[in-house]
Amino acid sequence: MQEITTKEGFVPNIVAFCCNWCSYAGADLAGSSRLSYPANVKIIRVPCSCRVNPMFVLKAFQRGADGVIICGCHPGDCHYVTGNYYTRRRMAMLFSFLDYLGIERDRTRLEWVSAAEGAKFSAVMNDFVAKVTALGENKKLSDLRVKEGE
Amino acid sequence: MQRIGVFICWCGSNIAATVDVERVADAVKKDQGVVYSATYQYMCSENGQQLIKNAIKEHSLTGIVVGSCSPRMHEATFRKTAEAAGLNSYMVEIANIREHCSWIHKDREEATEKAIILVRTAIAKVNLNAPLSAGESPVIKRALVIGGGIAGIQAALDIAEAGFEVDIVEKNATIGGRMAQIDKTFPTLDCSACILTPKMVDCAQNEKIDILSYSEVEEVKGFVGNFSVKIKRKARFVDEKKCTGCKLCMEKCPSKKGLDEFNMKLNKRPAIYIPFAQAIPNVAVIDPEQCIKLKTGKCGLCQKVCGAGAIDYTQKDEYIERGYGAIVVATGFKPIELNAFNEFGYSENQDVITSLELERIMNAAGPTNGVLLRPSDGEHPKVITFIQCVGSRDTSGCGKPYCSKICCMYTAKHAMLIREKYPDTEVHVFYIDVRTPGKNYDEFFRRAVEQYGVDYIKGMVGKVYNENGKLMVQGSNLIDNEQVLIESDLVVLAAAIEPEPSVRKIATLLTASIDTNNFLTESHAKLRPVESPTAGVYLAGVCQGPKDIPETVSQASACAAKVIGLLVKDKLKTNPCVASANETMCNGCSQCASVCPYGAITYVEKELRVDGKTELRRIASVNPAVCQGCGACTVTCPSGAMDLKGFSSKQIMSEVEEICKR
Amino acid sequence: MKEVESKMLERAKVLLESGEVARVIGWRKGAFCHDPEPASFESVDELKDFVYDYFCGANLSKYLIAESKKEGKTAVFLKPCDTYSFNQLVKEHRINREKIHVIAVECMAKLDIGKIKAKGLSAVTGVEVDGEQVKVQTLYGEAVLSKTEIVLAKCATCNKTHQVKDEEIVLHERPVRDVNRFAEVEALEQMTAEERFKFWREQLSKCIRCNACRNVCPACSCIKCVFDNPQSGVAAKANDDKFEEQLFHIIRAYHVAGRCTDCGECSRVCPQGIPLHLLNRKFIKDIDETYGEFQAGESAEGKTPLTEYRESDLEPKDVLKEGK
Amino acid sequence: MKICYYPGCTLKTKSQALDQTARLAALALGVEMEEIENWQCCGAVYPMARDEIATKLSAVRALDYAKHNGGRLLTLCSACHNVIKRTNEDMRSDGEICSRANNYLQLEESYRGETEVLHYLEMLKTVVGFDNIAQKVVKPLNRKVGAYYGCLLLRPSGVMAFDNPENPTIIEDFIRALGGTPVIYPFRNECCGAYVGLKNPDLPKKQSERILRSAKEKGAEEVITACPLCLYNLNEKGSGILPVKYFTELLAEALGVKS
Amino acid sequence: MTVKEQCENVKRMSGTDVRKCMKCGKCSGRCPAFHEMDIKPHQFVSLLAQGRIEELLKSEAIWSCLSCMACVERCPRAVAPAAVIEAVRDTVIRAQGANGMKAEDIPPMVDELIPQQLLMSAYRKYNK
Repeated sequence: MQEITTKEGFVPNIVAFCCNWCSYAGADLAGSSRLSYPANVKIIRVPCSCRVNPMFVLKAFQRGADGVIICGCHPGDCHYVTGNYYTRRRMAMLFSFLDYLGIERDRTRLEWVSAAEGAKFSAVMNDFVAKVTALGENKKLSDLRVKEGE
Repeated sequence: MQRIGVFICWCGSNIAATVDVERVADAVKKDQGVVYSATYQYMCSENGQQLIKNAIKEHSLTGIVVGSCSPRMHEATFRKTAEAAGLNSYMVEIANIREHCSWIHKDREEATEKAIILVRTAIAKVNLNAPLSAGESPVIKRALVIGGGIAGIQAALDIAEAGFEVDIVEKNATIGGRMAQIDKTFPTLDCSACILTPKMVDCAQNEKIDILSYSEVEEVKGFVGNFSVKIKRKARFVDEKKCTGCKLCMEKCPSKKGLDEFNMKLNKRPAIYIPFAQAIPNVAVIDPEQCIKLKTGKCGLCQKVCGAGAIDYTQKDEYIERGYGAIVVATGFKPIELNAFNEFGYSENQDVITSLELERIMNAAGPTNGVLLRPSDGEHPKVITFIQCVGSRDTSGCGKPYCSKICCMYTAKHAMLIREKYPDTEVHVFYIDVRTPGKNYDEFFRRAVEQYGVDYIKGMVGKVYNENGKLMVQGSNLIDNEQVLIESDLVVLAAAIEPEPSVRKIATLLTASIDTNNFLTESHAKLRPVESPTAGVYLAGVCQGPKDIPETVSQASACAAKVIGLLVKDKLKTNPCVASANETMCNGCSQCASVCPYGAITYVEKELRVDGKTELRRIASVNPAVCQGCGACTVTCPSGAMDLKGFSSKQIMSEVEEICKR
Repeated sequence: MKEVESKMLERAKVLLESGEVARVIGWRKGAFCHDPEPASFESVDELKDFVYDYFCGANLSKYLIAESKKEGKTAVFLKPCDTYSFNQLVKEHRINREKIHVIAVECMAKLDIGKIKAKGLSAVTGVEVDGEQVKVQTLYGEAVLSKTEIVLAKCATCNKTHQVKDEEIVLHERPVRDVNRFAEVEALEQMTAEERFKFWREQLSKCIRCNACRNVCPACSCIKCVFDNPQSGVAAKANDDKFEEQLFHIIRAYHVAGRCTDCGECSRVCPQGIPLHLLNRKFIKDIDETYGEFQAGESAEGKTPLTEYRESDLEPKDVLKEGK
Repeated sequence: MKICYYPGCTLKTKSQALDQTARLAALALGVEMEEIENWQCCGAVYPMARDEIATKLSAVRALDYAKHNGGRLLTLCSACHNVIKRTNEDMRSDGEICSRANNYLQLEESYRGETEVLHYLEMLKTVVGFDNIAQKVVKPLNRKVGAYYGCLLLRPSGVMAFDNPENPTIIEDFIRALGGTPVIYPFRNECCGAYVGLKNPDLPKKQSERILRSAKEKGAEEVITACPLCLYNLNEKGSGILPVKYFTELLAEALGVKS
Repeated sequence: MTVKEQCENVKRMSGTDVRKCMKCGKCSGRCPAFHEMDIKPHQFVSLLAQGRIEELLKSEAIWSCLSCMACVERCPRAVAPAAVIEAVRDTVIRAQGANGMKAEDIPPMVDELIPQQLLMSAYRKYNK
């Protein structure tokens, strides 16, 4: 596991959406291979990465998640043939938009993790947690309407 | 209000050693809807399941959460348990506290805290679960086998044996596949044709089996139990029913420039031909690229000599559509192209050949009638060098990263057969490793060395070049730490094998997963090795991964067993976790249909009563038997009318909220 | 403009009198010279209040969702920009094209009363436009303003042309503007993340959640909006501090991404003056740059950028450009 | 048409024949080779060690000059081509080398491998076209010529992308265009022994003889190369088995521009 | 520098991952300078992987490698033995006074036809 530099002991809360066929299985493989990653990553199982509505991502941030990562099958390997291609476009546009609003880009991530890539799953999560930890707590999305000073 | 039971599994020490299971069970006791919580050593055991069943009955549970291993492991188990206790199986949610928790975290406190959150997340979801019932769909009691090699033949025979009808779709003019091209088989050295052709004949004679040769799958619609497949029957310009296989046309055909594909293009064949003597169906086919009549309109000799009147130059491709309950993919393999391996001089030197070409040269029905003669000058080669792993285990980008698995054994076979038939021939084999797992395999290889004196050289060849009419093979001998130069007459390359390229199209049509090497992916590498992740699609032979004949036949029979198990059912339960549109919210905008990979969404005009008024509206309608439940439509839907059962937006939102609660 | 207006009125009369159409959708005089409002005229008599002038900025296409459900045919006057929304709605099966008679009308850019007032003028009684010059009459006298400075934001960068027409009333050719409609978006992109956040926090904090943007938006035409639907998980009606409220504009922008025609109505109607079009234009710009130029509403057929894909599409990490 | 040209040291001294015939022939074909300003020796060998930066800078300077002067850099000597092309690839794909090199050079605008490095033969093939050359031939070669590629043009093929590294065809096509008959022989892409001759004179001798023997056995009357070092080794160490020339000499000859 | 550090340094300089080697020997099967080498190309990869850098630093083969890239071109595992050899040679010549060739050695070897390129190459390859 990577060393994580914490900001005054800050531990981020990470929501990971994993598709049932590849990435969830990849996470299982990380488990059965005992490849550790931080406990603050919590996985929500979805049938396909294309089930992930941008509203879920926004909801997570609003409720205090510090980072949201979506994992799906590699392009071309989607169990539902095309699902991850849609995910790729949707998330590309969403992430760029959030960046435009001033939300740190390292809080969002899309990764392709196959069922065989337990090691990659673990590496990706370690890296993601490290990056989000470095950013500190997510405050922006939950107080976008609050005026400065209030 | 749900009445939820929570069951935390210890999984022996797998979970309990890292997660304080009692604390988890205790922590969620007062959560919304929870009326019962317990732990047990092995929840999946008979006793564990009994504990769940009893609790469901005693506490009138309406939903359960099992904190255990991955749902990919035991979700089905616990669903059955719930069902047995009278609870709808979709009222079960699994919190994965093993693979996603106890196995990856060392700190007990941290792991326990996480386990509590994971269990709470599942509780939050189950609070919103609704009983789902699987629909039923009928099963068409007919199977399709794509590919007529040994894998397809074996699967078809086994399925037909059980009394079901089977169609074999074969893209070539005859069934038989690669095995028909092989001379002898390892490790027994029996004649390949002698064991294969009787099976081919069985197929032809079995009234349950319909061989659609010279045909290709064009379109696949439907789903498990209910596939509708469009098959292209390519024009062979010979009436299959009339042709008697007399071969008179072959003798008279004036165009003899076509390359004989069956003999690996080592010799020529006429434009009208039967691929080989034992072809099934034993019917001629015209190669439109070579046929003078089809190209210029002149000739027509074959039609004149055909006593049966079978020749029909006007034949066009035809399409048939048939329904199937199950599909077996057995599309096989081909050796890779060797363009990227010019260091072995394959393209410049006629006497550098592939193993499959040698197979034809060694075969009595081959271009040299089974006499080992080299292609360039028809002389007996006195020194033969084999090079193994040509393009296999290659991660440089030129070849394939995997081991082709069969080359070590067939090279040993070739070396042995040559030494047996021509004892004055010197045989060298360059190898990186000799891999011979399998019954009697290593013994076979050792026989080549010990009994037949084949010279095995540990090392790889760096260059093959022609000098003064000899093939100079320059390579390493790693055992002696030398660079050796072997003056050879014939060089045989064990070219890597790759899935037959048409498999990509088939995979797309079937929506079956394919890996980066174009091998079809099995549903589970260990426990479901013959099933594709797409329900109703099964995999046999090399299309799924490199394998030899015995393994292929085993897999084909396993496929057949799976197919039979499916076809004996009259109805299938369908996945109830499908999309459905809320009629009052649907705009009818068609965006959902545009992302559905299955064409499951259609639109209907429907009269709706909203706010006391009747309105005619255009509304999305999902066919639950066709929908596979990916959810692409749910995100595309701007109004949120489209939702996915079992993974509803509200359920996922509640999971998000629970995780974020900290 | 008067000339155009009288021709429009003439056609409306003929269409109604002949019974060719059951109603005409256009603009009706308001209480002041600068607040004409969309209206449906069902008789020649009602046409007495018909108006078409420099304040008729409203996009009429969204009204056609309801109108095309009614008995008989509906005639509508559409400015160039309105026709894109019209097409998009036809594509989404919200408007029954066969029941609409589209009269394409010229538009030489519309004026923003807010900008005129911001110039210190009040009690405006009329305007006269002469090329680049606008004479503004007020109760207190007359002033001359530069047209560029007082046109609606959506008109300042508009080069749209009629995409649909059954007939047209176009008397003057509109000059092509050499402007970059993404200039404001680019300026924001050039800022640091913190500056952008500050900008948007200030802007979005002004929102009073009046729903005007949603109600006017032709792409936002759901029968039931997710914000009104408790099942969606984001519902909220009132102005509150919950997520549902705060992310209203983000979700709205995402929902119309790939479908927004850049008609600019959202910014036009916002009583708080939030530059909402800059949200939508960011999506348009990203889509153009990442997946190729796409103008929603140019065609009434085909997929939108977010309902199609290419195998070679960029990964999200490669779409995010190096900012500051 | 003008193209920036990097001649390299050897072509300015011992191998003037290569340089001059190339310029003459190019002019006849409508290409003006414009020597870049203040070029420095490329170093003759590509330094493979990833921490070698200083030795790559002269190549980067030349590349950067070409970037601002037409975007293409023409090379003739195989060694220069190899060094410059591989360095260019480093600048394009190796972030670390790129940023370190740019730190040294302090250019107005960072150089990131934008220039296209074009060998004279590639120029003949893609810019002029072998068909056009064939039309301009006044004195067809009418003899059997063996192309000697050596290593520098072809390898590593992933970066050089010059031709099929084991079965190249470009010089054969070139010979055909000049009215000669190309002779394919297996040692045309084997190393001549290179600079090792200074340490171990036997190796270039062994290699050169082997190469020329191979060419002769397959019927070549003459061997051509693009590399001054190869030419030297083959001619001086190859025991005179076959005459060896620069490919540009044959080009000039066939075009009738030989001085 | 410790042996381990030296190994890591050579690995880093070479930019090649020696663990990818599957020990097929194709590099040595192809090498034109094989017979001139005391340590063969495949052994460079193998010894480096084992951490036996001292043997490599003493090898004479580093002066015989032609950098002709034949081994690199044909490696089925995308390992670059030539880059390992060069990294070892660089390590040797960067050490004080360990140049492979002294200025005074050169003149006697030079004949009048010798191209600059040869001298330059040899200078670069053998000297700091």
